[in-house]
Amino acid sequence: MLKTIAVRIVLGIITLWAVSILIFAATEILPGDVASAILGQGATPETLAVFRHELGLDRPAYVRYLEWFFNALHGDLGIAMTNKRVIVDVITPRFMNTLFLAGYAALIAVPTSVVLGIIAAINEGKFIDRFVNIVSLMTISVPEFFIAYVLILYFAVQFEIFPSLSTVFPEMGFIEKIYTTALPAFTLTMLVMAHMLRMTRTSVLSIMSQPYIEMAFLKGLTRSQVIVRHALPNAAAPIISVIALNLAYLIVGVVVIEVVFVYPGVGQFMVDGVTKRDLPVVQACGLIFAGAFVGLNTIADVLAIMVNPRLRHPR
Amino acid sequence: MKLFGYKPTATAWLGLAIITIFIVIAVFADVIAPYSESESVGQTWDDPSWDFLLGTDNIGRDMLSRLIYGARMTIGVALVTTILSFLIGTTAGFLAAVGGTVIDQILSRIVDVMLSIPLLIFALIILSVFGSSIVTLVLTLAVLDSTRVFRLARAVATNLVVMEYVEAAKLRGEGLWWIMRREILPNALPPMISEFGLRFCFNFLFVASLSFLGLGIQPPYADWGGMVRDNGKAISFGLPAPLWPALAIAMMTVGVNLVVDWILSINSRPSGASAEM
Amino acid sequence: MTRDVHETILKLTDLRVEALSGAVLVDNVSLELKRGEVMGLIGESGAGKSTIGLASMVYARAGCRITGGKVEIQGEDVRALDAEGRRQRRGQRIAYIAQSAAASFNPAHRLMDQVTEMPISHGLMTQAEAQAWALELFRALDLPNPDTFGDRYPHQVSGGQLQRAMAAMAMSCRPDILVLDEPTTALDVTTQIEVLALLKKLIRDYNMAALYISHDLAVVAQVADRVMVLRHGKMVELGETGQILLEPRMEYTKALVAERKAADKLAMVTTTTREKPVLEGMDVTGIYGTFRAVKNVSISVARGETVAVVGESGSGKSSLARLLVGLLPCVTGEVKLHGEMLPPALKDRNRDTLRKVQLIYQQPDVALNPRQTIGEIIGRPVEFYFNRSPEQVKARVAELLHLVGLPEDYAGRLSTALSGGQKQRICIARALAAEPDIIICDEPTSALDQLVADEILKLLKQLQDNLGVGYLFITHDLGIVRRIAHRTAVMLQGEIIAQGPTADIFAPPFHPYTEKLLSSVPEMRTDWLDEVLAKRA
Amino acid sequence: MEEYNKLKHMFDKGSLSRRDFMSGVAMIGAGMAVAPSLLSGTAQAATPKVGGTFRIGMEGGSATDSLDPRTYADSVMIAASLCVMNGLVEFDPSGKPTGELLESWEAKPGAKEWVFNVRKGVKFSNGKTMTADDILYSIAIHRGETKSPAKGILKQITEIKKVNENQIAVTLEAGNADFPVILGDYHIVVVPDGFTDWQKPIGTGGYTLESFEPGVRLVFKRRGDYWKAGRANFDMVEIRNIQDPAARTAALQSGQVDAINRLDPRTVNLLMKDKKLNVVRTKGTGNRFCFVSRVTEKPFDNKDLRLALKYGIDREKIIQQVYNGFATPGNDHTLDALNPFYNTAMPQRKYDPDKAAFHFKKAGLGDAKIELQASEGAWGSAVDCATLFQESLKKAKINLDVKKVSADGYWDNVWLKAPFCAVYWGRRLSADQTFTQVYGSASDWNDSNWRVPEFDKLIGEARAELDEKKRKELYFHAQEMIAEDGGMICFAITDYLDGYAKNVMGAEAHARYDMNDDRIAEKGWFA
Repeated sequence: MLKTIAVRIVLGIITLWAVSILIFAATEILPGDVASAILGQGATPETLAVFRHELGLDRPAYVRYLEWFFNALHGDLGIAMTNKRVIVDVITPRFMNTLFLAGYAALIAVPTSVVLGIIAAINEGKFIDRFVNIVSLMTISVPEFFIAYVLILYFAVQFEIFPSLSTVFPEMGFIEKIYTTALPAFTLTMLVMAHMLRMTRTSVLSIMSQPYIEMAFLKGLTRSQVIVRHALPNAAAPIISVIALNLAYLIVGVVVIEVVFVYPGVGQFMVDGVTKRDLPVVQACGLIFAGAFVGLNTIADVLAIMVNPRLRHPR
Repeated sequence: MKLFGYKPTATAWLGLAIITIFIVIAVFADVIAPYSESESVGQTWDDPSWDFLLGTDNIGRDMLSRLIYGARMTIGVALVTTILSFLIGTTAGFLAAVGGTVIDQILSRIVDVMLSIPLLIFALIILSVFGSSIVTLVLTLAVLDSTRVFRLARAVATNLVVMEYVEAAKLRGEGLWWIMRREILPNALPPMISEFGLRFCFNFLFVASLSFLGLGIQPPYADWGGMVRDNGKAISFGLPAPLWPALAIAMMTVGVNLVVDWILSINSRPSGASAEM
Repeated sequence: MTRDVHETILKLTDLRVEALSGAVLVDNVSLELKRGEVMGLIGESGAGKSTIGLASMVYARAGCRITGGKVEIQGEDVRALDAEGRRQRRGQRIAYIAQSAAASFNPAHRLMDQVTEMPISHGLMTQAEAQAWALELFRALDLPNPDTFGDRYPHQVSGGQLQRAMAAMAMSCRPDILVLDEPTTALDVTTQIEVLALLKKLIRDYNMAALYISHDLAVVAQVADRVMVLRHGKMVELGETGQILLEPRMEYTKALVAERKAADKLAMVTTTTREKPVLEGMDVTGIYGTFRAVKNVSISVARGETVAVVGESGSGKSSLARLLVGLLPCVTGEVKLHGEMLPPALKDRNRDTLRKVQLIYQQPDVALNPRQTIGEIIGRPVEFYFNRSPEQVKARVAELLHLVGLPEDYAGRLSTALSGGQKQRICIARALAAEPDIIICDEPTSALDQLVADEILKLLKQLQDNLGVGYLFITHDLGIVRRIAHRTAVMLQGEIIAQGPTADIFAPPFHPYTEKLLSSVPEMRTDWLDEVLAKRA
Repeated sequence: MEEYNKLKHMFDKGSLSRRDFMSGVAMIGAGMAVAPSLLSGTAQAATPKVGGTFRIGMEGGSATDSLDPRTYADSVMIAASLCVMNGLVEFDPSGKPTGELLESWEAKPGAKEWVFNVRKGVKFSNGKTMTADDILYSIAIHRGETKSPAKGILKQITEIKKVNENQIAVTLEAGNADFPVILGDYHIVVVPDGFTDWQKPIGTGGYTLESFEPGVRLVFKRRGDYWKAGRANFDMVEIRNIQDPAARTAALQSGQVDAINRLDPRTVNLLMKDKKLNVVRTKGTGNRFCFVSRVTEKPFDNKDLRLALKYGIDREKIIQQVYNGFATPGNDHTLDALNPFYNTAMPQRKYDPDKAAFHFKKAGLGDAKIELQASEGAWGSAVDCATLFQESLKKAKINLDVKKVSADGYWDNVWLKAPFCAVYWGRRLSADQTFTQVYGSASDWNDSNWRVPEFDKLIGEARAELDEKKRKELYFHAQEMIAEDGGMICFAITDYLDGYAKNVMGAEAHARYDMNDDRIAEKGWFA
């Protein structure tokens, strides 16, 4: 089993490396040039050249890639071209914020959707199953900002229960942060729940046709016992994988939520970087997102290997 | 009444009815719509009235008419994209499952890489390579979407390649393409159809969310996702404008999935769920 | 057999089970079981024997419904109880032992947890009590290292042990009635005999009643006091075991008995002069990872000849077949066709060599694409190898269907609509469509009912006589070997331990393993098991 | 999404100069004839009260912001810089330059040589007294080897030197009567001589910087010893970046901030109903929205087509539907009615489908499709405007194809390149600046590519002309030329719209910028 896990981790690292090349290449071909973007009106051929040299843009791409890559390995993501800040210093608190929000949402969404998925599976075909099914379908039918605006309208503007601005600051206490970010966390929860819920339900139900499930019924177990004790452990792998995918989405795909709730996460940082063509920023954000995605998927695969009794307990 | 030799359930009928109604609306939009798609006939976000049954939109166009015309664009684009994404994703997924470890690893890694690049950067790459047009829109959506389809197709096909009829075809000396097309595809259809339903609906919204790249539906044509987007702000003032297109999307989603659920129930053996009498 | 007269413990009256589609699966069957009594339920697949077994626990599989009749356990009408009441009876009063222990144990839990789950969740025992009782059962069932056996996961123990663990699980609540659904069918003959003996002892020791479901009369004969013969959900005959075996009254029973007895005799298949071998494997070795499945095996098949490869599961006989056709590349030795060496890997072989060696599988269900019509399935090799026009293909399909004894209009149907025997005929037709020299048959009859299997064997024989095709026949069933093989090879742990004309192999002096195999095949008499056990002891 | 539109302002060349457009790089002749109107401001108490934390939610900042004055591009950093630092010149509500750190000035005849008097007794937050050296340094960082956007407007300086601690002398390459206005450019703020630590700037402003998270917020604390009496009254000031208009509005409504900028005009009416809020409107000083065709490219080289398009746009309808009435119609040039040289004699061009059809027919293009490129990257509602334009052209039987293009890179890839696209221009305080930059043959930003020597000559004459009346005549004629022949359809000039909590005082309209010239933190107080 350890070997399988090791192979999976190595594959993850290779993927990340390939992604790093691609991100670097992609940012290289982005139309527009930071030099001319920053220099603007004052750009003359000479100043451009000076500036490019200052930024190292006059060296071959592969040299810059290698330098960037090895610096990134040491945790040095470079310096932002636009405001000359050390990217790691800027991005770390933002990434922590992103993780905080994603973790918050996941803590609500994952247990809720798994439990609801199981409840739907236990009551397959009954009213509650259909209800949960249709409601979850409807939540994925509306764009994220729509949910966000509705929550703001009712919970912030009309009833003033939660703040509409969810900006968190370092000096905030944990409880205050939880309170401040309640609305974006709820929004994200609603966004990812449907997928996980449906997957849980489907996976559990697909296990239900196995002979050992029939055996469990013949042992005189109740339906809930059968599902929780016998179906769920065997349905774990696909559920874990879909949870990982959604966690990755929570980390990577929340730019819109960040904008609407004015939450200082990495997404907004990257969008600003792209807008200004601040390549080191874009590359750093891209790398962090890709790292989060690959990392989560690798963890999911490793977990899936670990919950498989055949791999966990070899003969 | 039977359909494809099976009797639809009550919920399947509901789904079929919804889909049929929307398709009829899409086809006969010109006849049904009270106003034109693009003409501004009222004030911004008028309340529903006898003149404008669902009110007006952000620049005073009749919401109902936009919804009716929007059915055409939304369903059309989503359908084309989804079909394309399934062509790409399914082919690649099957190839990964059938073509051996090397091909599988290569394709799977490529998909992993594609999935791990943030959407914004990814979209920008496509944009800079292909430029911005409706073709690019469909292509972008299809490519992005196909990575998800790939995962499913590969998983399904991996279970099928071990079947002896596939082995028999290999023993006969059949080529990969034939095996994928004739042996795998027909048997992989049920889960793929189910996924098709979901992805079809996701693509409605996807069209709207890529709009900032100028990849959305071109004005003055209406699409539901874009309509939610354009009128989204009204919700902060408690105006119902964006609810209508959102509702249309939700209905279509639910309708398609009801039918998909039914198609699946035909094909799958019943789960142990109904085992206890 | 103990014939104590005790109270009636299980009584089924006019039991009726229907599929949701309306088909009648069990048609007014009644039976009565007394304590200490074992009743055998015999019949081919689709006879409704498993359905009766499950229905006696008031359980119907998905898609079925119990629509009529009474199920009484010690006089209590269980069907009249509510769902909770019925659930309470299951496991506690009446327990089930399934055919495939491997599939019926949950792979995610330790054996001990699964064995003790029932008494604990029914609130009959504390965990400690349940475990103590489980250990006792493990010992009683001769499981190795009973103290630690429960710590293992299902995939970590062998099939025979798993089947015994399943018996322990069924016994965990000390039920009054056991329903044994083909408990030894999935096992090798040599294992079957041990499990059979243990089950018999268990039923006797704990003085239970049992329904023993099997398709094999000889197996049932060893444990059952009475036998009920079923067909199409109806009872054909019910009688004492001895009477059924020796003087069956009904035609159907007679056919079953005759067919089973035929397997015991050696058919007089003899080779005339042996032709030059067509397919030869010389000193071949095949590996899966690090496991050497086939070790330095040499075997050859000529046209018109049937060579049987016999062995238990895991002996490497299927691997040998895969090796010869190229699905498993051989690491040593070579495979020759018509004296020419073949590339070891499948993808390097040319179309014509592929055509000359065809394969028939054990499970016709998964060997036929459920989404293709019969015409497409059979027609494809014709089209593929011989490049015929659609009309010619159509004609050839009709011809082939005729050859395997199926009506021509089957060409338009899907294989899912056919019975197991018909599907296997389609497989044969598909193999024949390639006009091969050799057909490798990998257990082609073991998934089929006896009478159907017999038909298939006859068909294969007849085709060989007419077309001169050679068979490499892989089987675990010695009866079949006796009946059709010109030559026989016995495999054990990847090696051929004995090879030669069938008559020589099945005549003394035996190789010790061959003798063990032979002696483990149940015979059609009630005292066979006791005799063999006595002899071995 | 709406939130993207401003983010996506890929102004490349223009991006850092966006405020330049609005401010007017050289505000020659900044005589504000019309006082900005106050829409719903209440009569405000005359004596400011000290105290409270003032929270402003603003659009116009990003995560890449810096306090280095050479990087300022948008509202947030302008407002932030004016909390910590002071400019050289301030403007009164009508837009006239008044003294700030340069207390007063004098020009020698010909306006080529200037002497500026430095304000005395002003202290930096580090205790140092501000002198002419500090001012020279603060100007010098925008000159020479620099990427400062102010570099261009300072090029006219041929010599700048210290006369004494409190006097500076400047020599220009040519006379410019409005040179003080140039020194009022928002990039030019004063720091101590030799200062470089832009993470923690030191200035003479009313507040000191407490914390700065780019794209998130800035926090300032009152110094207490501000040299401007009665200003900088809040204990703390917090500027928060809120890009999304709906989020901004919600934050104001739910009391999480006390002031916001750039209200969505469509929601203003609804906001005005809110008793807790106060909306400040500055009429007709905002952005000028245009569809610009390049007259050198087919088919726009045809003057009749250009006229057809100008008659075929329903300005009133767009203003009603898109801007909810909070805009004035444009007359196909970018000068607004507040400018003294605005051509009041030229009739406002109105929607006339018949005339449009007539000119279109005359253009002889058959039923050719005309493609207009628009994007949310141009401005938030550009696509909506284009759609309404398309609709109004239909009545004139002209087919317009609206192509929605990527917001990302719009100013790089579309503006100045596409034959017909959506563009907005900011306000120039002087007519000369407007005409030279937008329509002058020498301008890089002449986006209609309408380069007419006769027009250049006209503008040149006007610049040299000292007689107001004559000058007016020349400018009138220039406007007629542009409106008649030019490639630009300028259909609307918007209002600035700010939102305040009712208790915020000092929230007045200002001719230059919104948020009381981006100085609300300095000028306001809590009631």
